[in-house]
Parts: sequence; structure tokens; C-alpha cells
Amino acid sequence: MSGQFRPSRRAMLKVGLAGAATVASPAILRLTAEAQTGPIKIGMPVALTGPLGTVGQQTKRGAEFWAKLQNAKGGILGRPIELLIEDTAGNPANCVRKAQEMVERRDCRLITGITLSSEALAVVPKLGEWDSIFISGINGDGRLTADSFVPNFFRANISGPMGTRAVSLYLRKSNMTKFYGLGLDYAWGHNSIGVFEDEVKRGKKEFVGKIFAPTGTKDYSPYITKIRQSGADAVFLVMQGDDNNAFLSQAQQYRLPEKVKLLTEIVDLASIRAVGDASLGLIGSSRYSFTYDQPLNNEFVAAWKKEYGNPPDTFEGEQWQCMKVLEAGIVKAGGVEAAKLRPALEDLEVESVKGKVFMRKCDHQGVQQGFMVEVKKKAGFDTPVPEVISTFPGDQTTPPCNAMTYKD
Amino acid sequence: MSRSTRVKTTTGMAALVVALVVLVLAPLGLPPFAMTLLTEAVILGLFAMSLDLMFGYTRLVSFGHAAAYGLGAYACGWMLLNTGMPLLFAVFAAALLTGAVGIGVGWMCTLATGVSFSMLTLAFAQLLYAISFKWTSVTGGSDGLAGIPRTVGPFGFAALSSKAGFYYLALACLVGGFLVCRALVRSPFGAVLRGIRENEAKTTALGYNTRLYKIAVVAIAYGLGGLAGALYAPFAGFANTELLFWLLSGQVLIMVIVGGAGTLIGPVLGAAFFMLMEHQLSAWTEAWALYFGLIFIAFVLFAPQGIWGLATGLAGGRLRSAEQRH
Amino acid sequence: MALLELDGVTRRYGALVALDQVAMRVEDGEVRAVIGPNGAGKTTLFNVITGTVKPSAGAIRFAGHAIGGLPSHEVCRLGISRTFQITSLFPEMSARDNARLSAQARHGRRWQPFGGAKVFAESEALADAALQQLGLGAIADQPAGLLSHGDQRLLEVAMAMAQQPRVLLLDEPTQGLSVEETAQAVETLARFLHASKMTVLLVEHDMEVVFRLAQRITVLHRGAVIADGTPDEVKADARVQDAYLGGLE
Amino acid sequence: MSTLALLLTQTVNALSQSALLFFLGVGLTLIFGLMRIVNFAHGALYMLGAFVGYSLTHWTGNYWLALAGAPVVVGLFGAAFELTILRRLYRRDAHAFLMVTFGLALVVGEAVRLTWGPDALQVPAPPALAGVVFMLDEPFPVYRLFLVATGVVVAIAIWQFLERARLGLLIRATSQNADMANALGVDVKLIRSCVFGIGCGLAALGGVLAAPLVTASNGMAGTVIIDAFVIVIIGGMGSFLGSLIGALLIGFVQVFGNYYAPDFSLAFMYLVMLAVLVMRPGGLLGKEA
Repeated sequence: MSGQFRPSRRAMLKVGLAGAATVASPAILRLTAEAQTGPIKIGMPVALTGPLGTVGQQTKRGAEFWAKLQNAKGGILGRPIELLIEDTAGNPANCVRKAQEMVERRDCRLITGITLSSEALAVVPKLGEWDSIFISGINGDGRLTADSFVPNFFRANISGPMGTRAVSLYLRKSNMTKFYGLGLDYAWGHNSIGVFEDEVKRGKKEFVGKIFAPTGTKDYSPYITKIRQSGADAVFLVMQGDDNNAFLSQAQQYRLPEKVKLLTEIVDLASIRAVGDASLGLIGSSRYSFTYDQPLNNEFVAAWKKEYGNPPDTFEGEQWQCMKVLEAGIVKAGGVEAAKLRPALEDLEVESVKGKVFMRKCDHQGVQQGFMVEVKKKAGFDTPVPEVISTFPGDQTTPPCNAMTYKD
Repeated sequence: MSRSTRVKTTTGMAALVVALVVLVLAPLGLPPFAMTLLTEAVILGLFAMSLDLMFGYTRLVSFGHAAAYGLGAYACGWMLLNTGMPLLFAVFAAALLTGAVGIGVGWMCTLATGVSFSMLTLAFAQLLYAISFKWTSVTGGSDGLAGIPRTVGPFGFAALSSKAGFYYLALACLVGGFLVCRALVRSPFGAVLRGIRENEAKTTALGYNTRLYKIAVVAIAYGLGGLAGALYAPFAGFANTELLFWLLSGQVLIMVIVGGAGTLIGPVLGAAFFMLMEHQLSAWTEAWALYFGLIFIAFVLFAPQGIWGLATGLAGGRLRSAEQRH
Repeated sequence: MALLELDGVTRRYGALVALDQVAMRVEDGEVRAVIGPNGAGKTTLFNVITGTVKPSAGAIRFAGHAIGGLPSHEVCRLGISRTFQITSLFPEMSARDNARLSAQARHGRRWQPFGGAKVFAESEALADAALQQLGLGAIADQPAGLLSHGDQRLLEVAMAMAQQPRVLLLDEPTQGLSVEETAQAVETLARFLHASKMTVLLVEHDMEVVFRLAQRITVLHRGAVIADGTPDEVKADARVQDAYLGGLE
Repeated sequence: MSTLALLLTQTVNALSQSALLFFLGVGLTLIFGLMRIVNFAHGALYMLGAFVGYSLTHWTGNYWLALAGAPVVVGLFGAAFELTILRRLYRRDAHAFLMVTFGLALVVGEAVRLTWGPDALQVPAPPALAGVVFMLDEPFPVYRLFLVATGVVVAIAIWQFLERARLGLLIRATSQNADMANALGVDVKLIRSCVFGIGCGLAALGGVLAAPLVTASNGMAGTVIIDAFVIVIIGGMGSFLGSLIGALLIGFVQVFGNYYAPDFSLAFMYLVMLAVLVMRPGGLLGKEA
């Protein structure tokens, strides 16, 4: 990771408390002059370790693969791309500090790849002061394009409400009538379960109960029992990481899927690998899957396999799409300064691995297709894979501007 | 007082004054991000110093000191977001509130001693954590409070909202906190705390109501820890549940031990060391936690008195060799 | 009126009666020894007087105050100071700081959270005086934990004395000392007691020490007082001999 | 589902959770009883157990070998750590242990991530235990019954070991008074290495047994370390029986609490601990602290 910065960073450390101030100042001047012509710096304060380390590692690879290919083509606007990737361990305090360092010390005005919603929400209010653009590749929290929206924020990925919406649109066509909701006990879980409950009721079906589990829950049997008792046809899950794996494993051990269909807001390859056959039959919205049959995706998956040996994972694809949107924006703007890049990204349309992505101006949400997948066994793969069973056009899955709920 | 201790004290004072001058002049020369780091180090330093009163001077090992930091941060953040109170007022009000809560916590936790005391402090901190998670209307739940402003207020304290101004506010709190703590540990009250640290049963037998002293020191440590938290909220612009989590409680204990418990200055250095190490190591390698862990183990084995012990050991060594030359 | 007066003091631990209707009067200026075989309740008696243990029944009066059941720090502040059977000091503090902390306990400023050398002047004077009285002036600056065992025992007495108590409770002051150390310590104590006219309640195993220091002796056996008198009276008491011999069987 | 079936299945389930908690708690309490060390690395060693179990399952293709092997591997690692590092610290302040075990937790956690990668790994229950039994017509996983049985067997084994075996007697004697034991010719150093190793091995046993329920993941350590502390404190630090009672109490409180009042699930455990400590500051079976 960017070895050329080590000397001055070490100097920093020495300066830190001793106050030998002058050492670092010339570096700052030099960096500012470079901003117009030097490499395009993209800052990524990512949770590479900690509970969501898996997700952060995927975003990192997605961005790195893009930067590698792009630099092989001569960068953007003739300027090489430099990724500044640092670990936040999923702690908002670290994330803000790292982002601030990227902005203040390394004169980087582009941020992406932040992992947790709580990290993103802590960074967003500072974007104006920093004169920086933050383009989200994976953050699902609906608030980022609603209550907490700021002009320098863009979202290239599918948000939580959009994923939930795809599930509920799919369910309108199904003959299941009674639903239960199980979400992780934090903002994302509450928001998505809220949207789902609302959708179910508007679809004239029955919502029989919901429950929220704290992250780090080890035993899901009380919840599994409640779901079974509710008599629901299906349970909608808003879970991820270790919690998702624990729930899916234990649900299978209790034979829950034989009685109750499992639906999920997000189908993730890492989870499928971790729980194996316990994921079979899971139906859910997909943020990204290598199985999408889109021309650009087939090309991307082939290139990825050549590089890494495996097909790309959920957040690798999501982050890749984000980088492609960013790339188009920079080319259109002719630079990375917020004042130029913001209007360039607004109403930008990009052809991507998921089809067309349209960055609408009103709340900077990327309008894109919603995919429903089912986890199945497939010849040639050791673990089950998600297969697309339905798609919904972006104008149906994207909420009204600056909103998190739907009207129809 | 022997000659060499007097020499040592004078050198110590001189070193402190030099350090203070350097810290006061720092904003003139340091680039913006160095100021950001320095401000955070100062705030964390105050936090670690507050724990040192309990841990280093009274041997009250708290596993839940994050409660003070998080409570101060949430209280200050809430006031700044919802009441339009000026920054200074919100910061000190939050510190006072935390200190008041500290009286209750102290009363409860001092029912037990030893490891049970530690676990009660942990229980209390985790309950606050649970509350911060669940009381969404006030705390913002898992998202926390974001976009906390540095409201200037009517009395022309506008300078405080700037980068350097806020740094001076934090530095003033640290220096003020240090002077308060130093006076405290050198006072009759402090002598009793040391008594409790070395032999609580004897202290009671001498006629001290040790439990009241312990409650008092918990409340003071909470107040100062709350002050640090109250500074952090407007510094970082957010307050969230991580600030109340047990991991931070563990980390601040380590800061105190790495710096040198029972020295006040040591924990401040320990906090700066911890924060800068984590920041830099994680920039260089993903496996930073591995090196971090090894550093702690090395400290225990090779520098049992912590950073302060190393520093004073070096200074003492120079003094001794200087004396030998004379 | 006696300075310290116990009346029907009883302490039960479940079925075990550690103190059984103990009555005794200690006059001002008297040096009183409490003796008895192991398990006679001597240390329990001290614990009950000093408030470490609450009496199950009975009354304790000290200089007109009813002190039975008061918390120990309050008892101490009324003017009863004690030493422990097992040395209990602040090992990392200097001998002077040990005594100073002790003196400070009776000081109005013991809660004062600021002020350095000046506020300590008064306590320090008391501490130094007490150290001198017990012949510890020369080692005042040494950490208590590094003193010889004999000096540590004397330091405990000095700490108690620094509080200027009206009654001093000494729990086996020569416990754990060698014969030589004991002889030295006893001489120092005897000189000091003679000079200070202090009221003392002394628990001691070593009869030589008891006869050297005490003017009157109370004998406890199985929690009850079985004899009370001058050393000669006690020596002659048949029940005492029985209790001690019985205890040896 | 009838109320009876609900109570029955949840009770058995609570017992299975208590068993897992007990493996963690009893190791922690043995170590504390003997060495006065609060082992912050206990959660990391539990996680290490799960990952070692994963690898052993894959190499040997046999879950039972993994179940037996992982505790041994981790136990030896623990004993080695005691021999090389902790041994130098017994004369030092308690906070030396606090920091050194905190450091160990970081090192083990990161070593696991570097060795096995950041993703969670599947450790399926062996085929013989993968099915369900019907309890009053409700399906119940056989694996959880197996956990209950293992818990009972291990608890009895440890109890008998401490009561009957020579090493157990020596451990109890050394816990009560190390100096006296030393004077009587007990090799206290060896006892300490053994106990630290046994404690770590028990944590690893918990990790392997938990892996089929929660997968082997990097996040495992953080979620159990506090539970383990709470159990040991509720039961009384250093008390074997106390850790058993603490594990049962917390197991039942978590399972029934999460069923009947899921909104308070974050707080239950701490409220129980506060209540116990306010009434008995040394824990249920601890000495008055």
C-alpha cells in the first residue's frame, strides 16, 4: 500500500507530540500542487479486520482490481490511480480519523469503500468541511439518501430499502400470505424490517410478528421457536456476517426451512460458503452476483476469475460497479474536485455489470435493477450458488427522492 | 528531601514546563492533520489520566471506564444537537453530569472489592451500552449521534470552534485536569487514597471511612473521564455506542499500564502512544493487532514501569552519570 | 468512672459463643493485659471494641459514649486506636508517612483535596513525635516494608500513638519476634508506657511480656472472664491454672 | 406447540447453552483460583479451538478426532505460554497479567485471521448427530442433546479429577495456599503450567463444540469473553461449583429471557450479575470479597 508515503508518515509520528513542526509543512505544499496533475487519489478507510472484516476485504479487492486494470490502461485523464486503503477495524472513531488524514494530510478528496453504516454516518457530516466526495459502494442504510443526505454523498449500490422492496415485489406474485421478520438489532435491521412490514401490509397480506436479535447472538433457538410458533409461511431475514451464519446453521438444525420459507434482504456468497447446504432454498434480493447474465458482467467475471481463480463475491461486484461509476464521473468532470465532480455525477448514466445505473440528481441514489435470487446447487460448484429468479426495473425498486418508504 | 530527589524534581518540573510550551506552540507549526491527531491524543490523555486516579492511586481496577467517556460524549453531543447550548457550557455540564452519575456508580460498585468491583463497573458500563443501543430517540441507537456542531455561543468564544481553538480548549482541560489530579494526590485526601491502595483494612482501622473516599474518587474520575468524552463528541462530530463498549474500557486500562500507572503523566503518554501506534500500524499492515499485542507483551516483560518508568529511568541514569562525573 | 467499660458483651457465630457475657472496666492510665488460651476470644474482644465486629448483645461505653456497634472508623475517631496481631502496614510508604497517615485520621482536614506540605505539618509533627517515642526516629525515611520485623511491630504502635488515642489496644505486639527482638521491643514499650501514662489494653501470649508491662490482668477462657486482678492474684488463681493446663491437654 | 413442549425444548436448549458456557467458565475459574489471573485471552483461545477443530476435521475427515485433538493442541499452547511468559510474572502486580493476557488475545486473534483468513468457516456436526429427535412432537436437534451430555460428562470428570486424582488434590492444595504447598514439596510451577493448559484446553473444547452452531469465525472471541467473566463472577471467582451454577443461571436467563422479553436481551446478564453482587459481593459461592 503506497510505500512512497512512509518516510513522511514516520516523520509525522515523531512530530506528533514533540512539535518539530517544520518537517512536514513542505510536504503539504508539494501535495497541494500535485492535486491538479499528480495521481488521482481515492481514499478507502475500510474495516479490513473485526466482525465485518470479510466485507471490507471484498470491497478492497473490488477496488484494487479496478485500479489495476485502469492503471494498465494509463489511468484516468492520463493520471494514474492511487488507492489509499487503511484498516478501521469497523470503529467509527478510527474511520473518521483515517478519512481525515486522507483529506488533510494526503490531499485526497475522494472517499469510498467505507464498510459500516455507523462509520458512514459519522463521516458524512464532515464532507462539506473537507470539500470531498464520498461515493458509497456498499452502504445500505436508507438514511444516507434520506434524513442524513448531504450534497457530497453519492450511492452507487443498492440500499437496504431497495433490497427489501425487491423481496416484497417478488412476494406480491407468490401465494405465501403470512410473514414474520427477524432483523439484527441495529439501524439497518430496524429500517429494513420496517419497510418490509409496510410493504406486506400494503400488499394486503399478513405480517404476524417481528423480532430483533442483538449482534453477537450465539443461540438463535428462542427466536427459531418464536418463528415456528407464529405460523408464518415465510420469515424475512435482515442479517449478515456471523449472526446470519449462526442463524442459518441453527435454523437448519431445527429443520425450520421445512416449515417456513427463508427470505433474506441480502444473499451473500461468503455466508453461503460458511453455512454450506444450510443456505439451500434461501430466497432473497441480491446486491450483486456473478451469476447475473449481463454482457458486462460476463466479461467482468471472466477477467476476475483469471486474476483471482474464484468468481467475484457480492461486495467485490458492488464495489467494482461503484468504481466504474466514479470513473465515468471523473472522465465527465475532467478532474476530481468536488465542485466539478458533483455536477458530473448527477444524472450520470453508466452501463454496468448490473445493467444501467442512473445516478439521479435529487438524492444521489443510483437507480438500478433489483435482482431476486434463489440459492441452489449447481454442477461445477462445490458450494451452492445464487441463481437469478426474477428482476425488477430500477424505477420500481428505488424509493421516492429522499425517502426510505414506498407509496404503492 | 535528599539532594538527588530535589534535583530530580526540578528536572521533572523543567521537563513538564518545556513540554507545555511545546504543546502551546504546536498549532503555529504543525500541519492540519498533525493537529487533529494531537487534539485526539490530548483528549484520550485526559481520559486515561482520569482512570489513573482510580487505578494507579487507589487500586480500584475499573473494567468499565468507557461508561464515563461515552456518557460525557453522549450528554455533550445531545446538548449541542438539541439545545443550542454553547460549546463550553455543554462540555462542562456533561462533565458535571457524568461526575454525578459517578457518585451513584461509586456507591454501587464499592459494595464489592477486588475483581468483583471490576465486574460491577463492567456491568454498569454494559448496561449504559445497552441503553445507548435501545433509547433511539435520545441516543440515535446503533447509528449514534452524528453531525454534532461546535456551537459558539454568545460570549465571543468563536475561536474555540476553529481547529487550533478547539485544541487549546482540550489542552486547557488536560492541563487543568492534571493540576487538579496532582493537587489531589498530594493532599491529605490523596494520602488516604494511597493508604487504600496499599492496605485498605489498615486504612479503615486507622479511622477512615474508606468507602466514602472510594466513592469520591470514582466520582472525580468519572467527572474527568466525562470531560474527556464531552470534548470528544464535538471534536469528532459524533458519539456512538462504541464509546461505551467494553473494548474501550479495556483499551484505556492498557493505556494507563503502558504509560505507567500512578504517575498521572504516564497514562497521558500511554494514551498518545496507544492511539498513534494503532493509527500508524494499521496504516502499514493489516496485521497490526498482532504487532500491537506483541508490543504489550514486550512492555510487560521488559518495561514493567511503562513509558514513564522508561523515561524517568533514562533521565535518572543521566543524572547518576552526571553526578559520577562531578 | 472507668474510661472503657464492657457490660455483658456477647458475640455469637452461629452456635459458637466467641464472647460470653464479658464485663470489664479499664481505668484511665491503666495498663491492662487480656490473656487466655488459644481461642479464648481475645482478638474477638478487640474486634468488638473497635467496631470491626458487631456485638450480639451487651453494652460498650467509652468515655461516656455508647460505642457498641459503631463502625470502626467512628470508634477510632473517638480515641481508640489499635494494632494488629499480624503486622499491617503500608509497605511502600516510609515509616513517617505511615505514621502521618495515621495521625491525619483524627485531623479535621483529612478530606482536604488540595494543599501539599503545609497542610501536613500538624500530622507530621504528631507522626515524628510518635516515632521518636518508640525510638524509630532514625529510620523514619525508610519504606515500612523494608524495616526489621521488630521495628515494624513498633511502627504499628507508633502509628496508633500518632493518633493521640485515649486508649491503645495492642494485639500481641511481640508476635513473631525472636527472643532477642522481643526483649528489645519489650524494653522500648515499657519505657514508652512508663513515660506516656497511656491507657493500654494488651493481648499477649508471652507471660514474661505480660508481667513486665501490665498492672492488671483479665483472663478469658472460652469467651468468658474467669479472673481479673493484679498479676500476683491472677498467678495464684486456681481457675486460671486449670484453664491453662486444661488448654494444654 | 403446547406450553409443555415449549418449556421442555427450551429447558433442554438452555442446558445445552449452559454446557458451552460452563466449558469457558470452569477454565477461567480454575486459572483464577490458582494464579489470581483474570485471563483476557480466554475468548481468543476458545476461537482458536474452533479453528483448530476445523482444520483437524478437514485433515482427518473425522469430527471426533477434532473434538479430542483441538483441546489438546490449544492446551499445550497455553501451557507453553505459561512456561515462557507468565512464569516470569508471578511476583509482579496483577496488572502485568491483565496486559499480557490482553496482548495474547490480540496476537492469537490476529494469528487466526492470518492463518485461516477473514471468512467464517463451516464445521458441520458429524452425520451421527446431525438429525433431529421429536420431543412432544417438536423437532429438536440431536447435536444439542449431545452438548448437554458432554457438559454433564465433563463436569463430572472435572469434579472427580479435583476430588480424587492426585493432580487434582495438588491443584486444590496449591489454590488454597501456594506457599504451604511449596513448602510441602509440591512442584507449584508444574501445577501452574498444568492448570493454565487445562483451562485453555477447556476453552478450546467449548470452541470446537460451539463451531457447528455458530461456524468458526473471527468474531467468536469478542462475543464470549464477557459471558465467561460474568459466569465466573456470579459463581464466585475460583469456585468450581460456582462456575457450574453461574453457567446454568446465565444459560437459562439468556434462553428464556430472549424468548419472553427479547428487547432486554442485551441487559439481562448484567442485571443478574448486579443483583448477585449487590447481595453477595464475592459471588454465590465465593469467599466474602
